[in-house]
Amino acid sequence: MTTPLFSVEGVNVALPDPNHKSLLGTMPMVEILHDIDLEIEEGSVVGLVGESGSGKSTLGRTLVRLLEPAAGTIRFLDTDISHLDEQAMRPFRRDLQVIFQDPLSALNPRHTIASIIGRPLMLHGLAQNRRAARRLAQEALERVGLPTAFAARYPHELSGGQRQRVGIARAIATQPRFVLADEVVSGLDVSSQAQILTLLDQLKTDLKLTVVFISHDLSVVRRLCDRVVVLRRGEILENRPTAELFEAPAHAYTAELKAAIPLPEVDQGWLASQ
Amino acid sequence: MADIAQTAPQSGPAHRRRPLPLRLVLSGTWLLVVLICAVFAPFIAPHDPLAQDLLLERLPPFWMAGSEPGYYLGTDGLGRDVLSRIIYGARIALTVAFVAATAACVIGSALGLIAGYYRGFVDQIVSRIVDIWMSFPPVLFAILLVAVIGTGLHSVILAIIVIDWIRFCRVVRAETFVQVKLDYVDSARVAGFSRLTILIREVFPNTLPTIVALLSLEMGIAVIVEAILSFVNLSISTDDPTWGGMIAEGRTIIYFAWWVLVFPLIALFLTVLAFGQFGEGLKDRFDPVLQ
Amino acid sequence: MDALRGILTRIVTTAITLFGVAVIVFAVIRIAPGDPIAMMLPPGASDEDIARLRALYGLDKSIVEQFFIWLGNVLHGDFGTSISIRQNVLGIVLGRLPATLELSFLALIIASTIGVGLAYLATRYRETAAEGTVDVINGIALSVPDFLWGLALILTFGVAWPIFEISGRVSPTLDLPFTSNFYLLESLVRFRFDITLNLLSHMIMPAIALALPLAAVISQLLKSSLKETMNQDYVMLARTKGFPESRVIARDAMRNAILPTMTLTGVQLTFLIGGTVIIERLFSYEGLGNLAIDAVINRDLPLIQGIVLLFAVLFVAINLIVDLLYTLLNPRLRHG
Amino acid sequence: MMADAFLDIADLSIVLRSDRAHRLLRSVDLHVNPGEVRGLVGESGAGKSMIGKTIFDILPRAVEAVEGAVTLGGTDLLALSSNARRREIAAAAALIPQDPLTALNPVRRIEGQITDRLTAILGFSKKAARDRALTLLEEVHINDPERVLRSYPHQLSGGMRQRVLIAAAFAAEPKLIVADEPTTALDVTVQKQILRLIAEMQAHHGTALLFVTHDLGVVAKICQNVTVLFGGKVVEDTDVKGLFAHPAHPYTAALINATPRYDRPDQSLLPVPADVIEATRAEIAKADAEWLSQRGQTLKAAS
Repeated sequence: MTTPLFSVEGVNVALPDPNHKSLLGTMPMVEILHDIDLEIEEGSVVGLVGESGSGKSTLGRTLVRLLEPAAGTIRFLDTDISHLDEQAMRPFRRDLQVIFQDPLSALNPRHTIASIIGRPLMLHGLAQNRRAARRLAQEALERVGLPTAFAARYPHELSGGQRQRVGIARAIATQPRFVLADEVVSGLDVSSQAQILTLLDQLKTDLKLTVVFISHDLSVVRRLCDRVVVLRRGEILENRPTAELFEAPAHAYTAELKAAIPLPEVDQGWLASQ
Repeated sequence: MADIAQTAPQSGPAHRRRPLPLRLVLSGTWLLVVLICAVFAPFIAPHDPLAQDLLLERLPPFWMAGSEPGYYLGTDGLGRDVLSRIIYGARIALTVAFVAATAACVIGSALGLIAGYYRGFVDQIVSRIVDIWMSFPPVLFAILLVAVIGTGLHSVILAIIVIDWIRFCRVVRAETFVQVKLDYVDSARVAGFSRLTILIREVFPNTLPTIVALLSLEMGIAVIVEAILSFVNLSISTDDPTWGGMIAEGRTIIYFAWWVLVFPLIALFLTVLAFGQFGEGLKDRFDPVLQ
Repeated sequence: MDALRGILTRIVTTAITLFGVAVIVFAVIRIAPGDPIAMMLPPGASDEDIARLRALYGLDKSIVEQFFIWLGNVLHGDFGTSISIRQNVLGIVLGRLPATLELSFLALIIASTIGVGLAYLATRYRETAAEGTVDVINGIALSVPDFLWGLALILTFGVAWPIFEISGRVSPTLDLPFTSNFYLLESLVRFRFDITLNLLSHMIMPAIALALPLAAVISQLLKSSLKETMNQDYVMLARTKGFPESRVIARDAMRNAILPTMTLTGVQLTFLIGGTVIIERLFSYEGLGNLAIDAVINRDLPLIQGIVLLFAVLFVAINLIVDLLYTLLNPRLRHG
Repeated sequence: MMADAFLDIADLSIVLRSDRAHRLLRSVDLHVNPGEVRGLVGESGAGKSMIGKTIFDILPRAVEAVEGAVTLGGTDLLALSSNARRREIAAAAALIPQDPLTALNPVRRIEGQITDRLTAILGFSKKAARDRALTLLEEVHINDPERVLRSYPHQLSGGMRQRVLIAAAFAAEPKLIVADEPTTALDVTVQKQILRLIAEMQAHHGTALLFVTHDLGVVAKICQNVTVLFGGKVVEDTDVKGLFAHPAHPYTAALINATPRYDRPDQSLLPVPADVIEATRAEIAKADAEWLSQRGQTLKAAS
């Protein structure tokens, strides 16, 4: 048996409660995730699905250590990264990339696309100088279907779909082993959605990526993922191969989620059905 | 392959040139005039600003009856040329403006960035200091400080720095709070940059428009504080030509020689206004997203 | 529970702030060059006189001891005796406070009226020349401070067209039948409107000078807050209900927009009161600020301390009140 | 059929005031008959919300309707003065907005937000309006309507707030309800409940419903007829069965194929082919050119 890329054991995550602001000092903490166990095989695409408040984004952010777990361990291959500090995490950063939901907020408006994609490459020694970084950035842009001339542009000069592609280009430029895709298509139109998903599908095969794909939309997950993890109120309800989960949901909540999706076909009885 | 994404929403060239806004042009021009006056005062001023001539006291400006040729804006109660004193006064005004505002800006912005970014203990301390500072009326604070450390150009500058760094600190701290919540900061963390690098390279440039606007505004405020200190006789020596000092003198003889008050007041008014407008204009100009 | 914790932390920070203020005031005064005792004595006083006075003022003790002695006195309301006026500091200061409060209050009313009015106009007639005009007015009023407005007003309505009085609080020839120093208030209560008019004629220009920058701040904040609110769904929904635009702004947008404006106005109000220092000087208005400058010029340390501390307490109180008001007016906070 | 349409938008063109040759809506025709449920579908920028704003006369000042007619229950709206138009619209139509979290005024109690139109415009007494509000809240299955009326919005959950908004929309018994993406901000399970509720209320009151959405799945479940927009132009106007069985326009067909569906992972989420987009754009460009050549002179004269 091979070691999984990620193994998560008994992880709890608590965040400050934004609903109870005190005028200063510490905010009370609320537990967002309870006792999460999860293994992610190298090369797999795992969907994290749940409604708002399920903790799916929190789980994703904890995996890449944007958040620190309050309890439990997160192993990346053989290393326990649960409590590594900023400096100790740095060698792993190259391998753990994130594509954010809102690319306008995730791309610094003050930097050019070349700099946004290229500077992390210099940090991790993938490019020795600006010139090399720029060349690699252009390659990454080509890979995501954008013209290399975009390297000289600023984020606000692009459209929503293009910005999301830049977000993807930045994530794959460091040749990571793992990419977290956090609701990457939920802000996009149906037609851009399809393009971005097709691109992700192709990249994961070409680059042999392991992907965790966070979405509130079961239909989208179905297309892309090998496994689906269903979360509700900070707990994992199901974690099964995609086809199996869709054929026979083990948990009533999963069945309810599935039944609530309106398929694009006329069905008189759907509204009345539970 | 199909790609709607390839067509950019705006088809114009990547870097469109916007025409300079009117207020930037107007305020910039005036500030340039003041700067030239300050630098080349000895060549521009028609008279020695300190030369008293009691035979020529309270001469009216050139268009009024009783004016003397060469004394365009009249003379003050000691017969000193008003125009020359205004031109020399620009020197002190601008010196105070640049030195005091820049120093307050550097100290205040740095603390604001650090407090806003690192939060926690540092922020608590900075916030308390800000609270304490905010409990003093700034003008009284300035007057008190200068009275305590003694008058003179250095004291005035020092007093402004000690009091007004807080202005930058508050605004920059609040702006940093806003910026830190944006995903580009998390993106940089994912890339593996250190917190200091993220603060300097990612967050700081996004607070720059705010800082620059505030810096320009602060220069105007510094000019005013100097004028106020001169007005209450606490700035530079009373002989030295300062706008505030002229205004103080003009206030006492307002019914006999209004021009002694009016002309330095106009200079002060326009300069302060120009600094404010220049800053706002620059802010808009600096904003990459604003079109 | 949360509300209680909030109030507690607020009290603690307020205490810290006030203590800090006390330390700074004490420190600034003690680093003043020159011996304060020397300034109190007539020339040619003997060394023994000096030593006696030192002991009397506690100046022979260590600086920390001096601070706590001083702080203890202050907390008991003992601010010492003014050197220049030779009276109890607290009495002098409290006697002057009403003049400054009335001026500030008048300025606040003017500022709020102008500020809210301009913001309303700019919103009602947005994207027209009216909005542009309001922006220009705001821009000018924001960058020019009260001191300059005061001078400009003196020149226009005091000298060129002498409509208003340019100096003092009330004409010295008037006979004042008042028992308190709240002249404006008392003249209203006693129906002495002749005195009210005379007071206003003295106060109106300094009040406007103080009000203009604040009016611009209120107008600008409220305008941008209204702009945001006007794009909210509930405002759009109110429009679809058939209400005229003026009612939509007044009933649906204004209340929401005023809340965030109010929190920021608290700080700005302290700036306004701080501005009275120089404006009172400019208009020879017999308030606290004018007194403060006299005290500094006369090196009257006890009086300076008293005035600065009073201002600080006033400012801290204003911020506290604004916070409380905000909580009271915001249903989200009121109902936890 | 068109003669008795309750909402009749004919040949509506909307332009930017700053560039009157630039059309945001391109000669749009849209009809909603009494009691009909019509879907209005398009991607962002297609002009769906612009149509909704035109109906309620809340267009932003930067744009202007230059030609066409909007008739509501036989009244030509564009012929009325601004205040009369708003009153007319308010009596005949109501809006269910997109985001329940932002569509209720946070500083006002729920009661006023349901009844204000009744008391202020339709002359209800306070008591009558309150009774009506209570009935409506019961209709939308709210258990303790009394408490809800007294509440502030933040005291209610998202699904609850959307119910309140639906109740408020039906308050004045309008003949037409425009639902502007009313479920986009909701979780799927809540979305289904709300869709069911809207359908129920629509059937009960016999109201015409214009359902604006980007989601073809929702259209399939709730609408009878559908209008598809692309770039401010109507590309398809058909009944919902026909839409999915044999879409007339290639863009519509491509849109259906791009819509995700879990039951056919390999035949859904297909990118819209570039030639379809190109062809549709060319169509629009051609229509624009014709329109400009006919109206170019008048436009210039007007600006």
